[in-house]
Amino acid sequence: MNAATVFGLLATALVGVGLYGFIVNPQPLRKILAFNVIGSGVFLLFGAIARRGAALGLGGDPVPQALLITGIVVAFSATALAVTVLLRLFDETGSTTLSSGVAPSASEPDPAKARE
Amino acid sequence: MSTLVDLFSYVAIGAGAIFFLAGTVGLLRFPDTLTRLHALTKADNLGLGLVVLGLLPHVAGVLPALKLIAIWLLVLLSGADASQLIARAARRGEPRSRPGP
Amino acid sequence: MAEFLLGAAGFVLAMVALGLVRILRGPGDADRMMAAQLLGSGGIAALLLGGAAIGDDTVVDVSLTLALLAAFASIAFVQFAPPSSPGAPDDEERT
Amino acid sequence: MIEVFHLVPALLIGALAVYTTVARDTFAATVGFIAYGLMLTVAWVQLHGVDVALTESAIGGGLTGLLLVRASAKLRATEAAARAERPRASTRLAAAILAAAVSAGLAIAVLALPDPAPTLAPEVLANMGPTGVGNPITAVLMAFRATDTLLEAIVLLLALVGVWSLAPDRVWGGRPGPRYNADPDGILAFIARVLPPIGIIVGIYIFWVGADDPGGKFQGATIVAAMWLLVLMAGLTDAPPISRRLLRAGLVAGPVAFIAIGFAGVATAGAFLAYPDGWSKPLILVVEFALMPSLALTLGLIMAGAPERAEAASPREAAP
Repeated sequence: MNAATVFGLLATALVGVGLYGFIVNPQPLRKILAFNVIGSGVFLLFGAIARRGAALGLGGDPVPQALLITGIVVAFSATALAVTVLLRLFDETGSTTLSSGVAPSASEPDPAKARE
Repeated sequence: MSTLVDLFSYVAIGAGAIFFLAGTVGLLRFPDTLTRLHALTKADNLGLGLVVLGLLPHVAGVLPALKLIAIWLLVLLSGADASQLIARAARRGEPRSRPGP
Repeated sequence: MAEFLLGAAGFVLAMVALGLVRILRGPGDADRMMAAQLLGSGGIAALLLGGAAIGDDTVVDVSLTLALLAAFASIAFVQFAPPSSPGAPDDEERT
Repeated sequence: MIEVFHLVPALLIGALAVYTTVARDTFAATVGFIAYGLMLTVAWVQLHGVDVALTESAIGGGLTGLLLVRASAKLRATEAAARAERPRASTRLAAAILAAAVSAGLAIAVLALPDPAPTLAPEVLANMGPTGVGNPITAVLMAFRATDTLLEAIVLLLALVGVWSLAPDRVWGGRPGPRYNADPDGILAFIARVLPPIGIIVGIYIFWVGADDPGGKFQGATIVAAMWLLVLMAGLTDAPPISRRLLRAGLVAGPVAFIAIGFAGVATAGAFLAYPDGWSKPLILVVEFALMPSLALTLGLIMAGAPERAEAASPREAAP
């Protein structure tokens, strides 16, 4: 079992765990977390494949590694946008529920919004 | 000479590892948040310092050595600050959302 | 030497893992917040040891970044904690 | 011994992923995820992706943790309502079966990967000479696949536009996020004064060594952005109003320079983003120098969030 196989198999487990969390967790922030777990599983799988491509003194294939850097930054920006949308939903409705037909929860809207 | 240097590294890194062990024992055994925080920030920062000390003879050049020392100082700085901040938050009770002014 | 360094890295990580089990159980948020701090020092030590073992100097830069940002999650945590008690010298809309 | 060093982080990452998924409390899950991100950094080093590890440590250690802790603290009031929406056991079982099937399929694919593995490393090394950079990953990012990097910078800008567009109409053009307060003589203000000078130097250093060693503009820009956010959180300065022209010019300066050099390549080297012979290194440097401040500004403003205060509402004019 070399590192590429260990982390490749770990990556497949992470995708599964993240997928499960994405489906069963009702809280949208938890869904964002779960989506990031799936994403990091995909990245790790990619990283394992890059590691297998080690050649000529390089520790890994530089092309997938470069794409990984791009991927991590883009995943971050998508996460930040999703979190901002979620916070805005909470500010507007006082709730984060995604199900239709459920009245907004009893919790107060964020008092920060009351100021002008 | 190099055996002596290696021996120094073994001793320093080994001692560092023992401090990490002590920190974990503290985390597992201490009864409340503040004492656990104490165990964590004191023992682990010392452990890291010893690890850095043990690695110093093995780096090539001045810049990597300075970086190693800078890492330890940064961890000391942020560890001390973060533990103070966490301890205050713990004493104030459970944090809630804090709206801006 | 490399074997010893890798062993020490594995040992430190195992200690970190044990500690994580305890603090992630809580009960308070402050306990859990320590996880980031624990991984700060422990993870940096493991990275330095592992990097030295495989002879890759550039790993030091990764540790440097981690060390610099080690306090970030904790700072975010306290900044969103409730304001300190009225007697505390908190900000008074200074101008 | 090598196996132990690989297996311990792998098990820890798996356990933290499970904890993040099943923890009852959202804040606990968030902290679990931050720890998970820090452990991933170790995994990247073990996979010999030091450049990737740097990216993960800068983004995962700094920005993501801040973003998620802030959100979960704010959303604490919705915990009970969310718990009531937990799906039935049958749904959970179906989800578990689906997830296990996906994992198993991927695992079979991993074990069946071709041997010897395909690699582009020889091609990259063979063609790296003319680019003048010593880090193969920088060569890929800035020369062979420069279009990806350009689009990445644009995606970041689009994310910022998306964040800004969430502002209510009445505060459009105003300052992002709340005005933070902290004891000006307190620990937070102290660390916000001590750390940023060091952090900016480290950020520029990481940016600078990126030509030949692991590092580069994204990692450096992330560190610089994190330092700005620290100063912001300690209340030492205020976020600038987003309608400021200079700010917007700074945001687009990097991508515009990149695109201009790309079109210049059409005229001088026959293709978009192609560099004429002998000009690769200077042009790559120009693009990197132009992109780094724009990226730092974009990342910082994405983190600062949507405008929440009209510009006029803040009586004092803090320097941005």
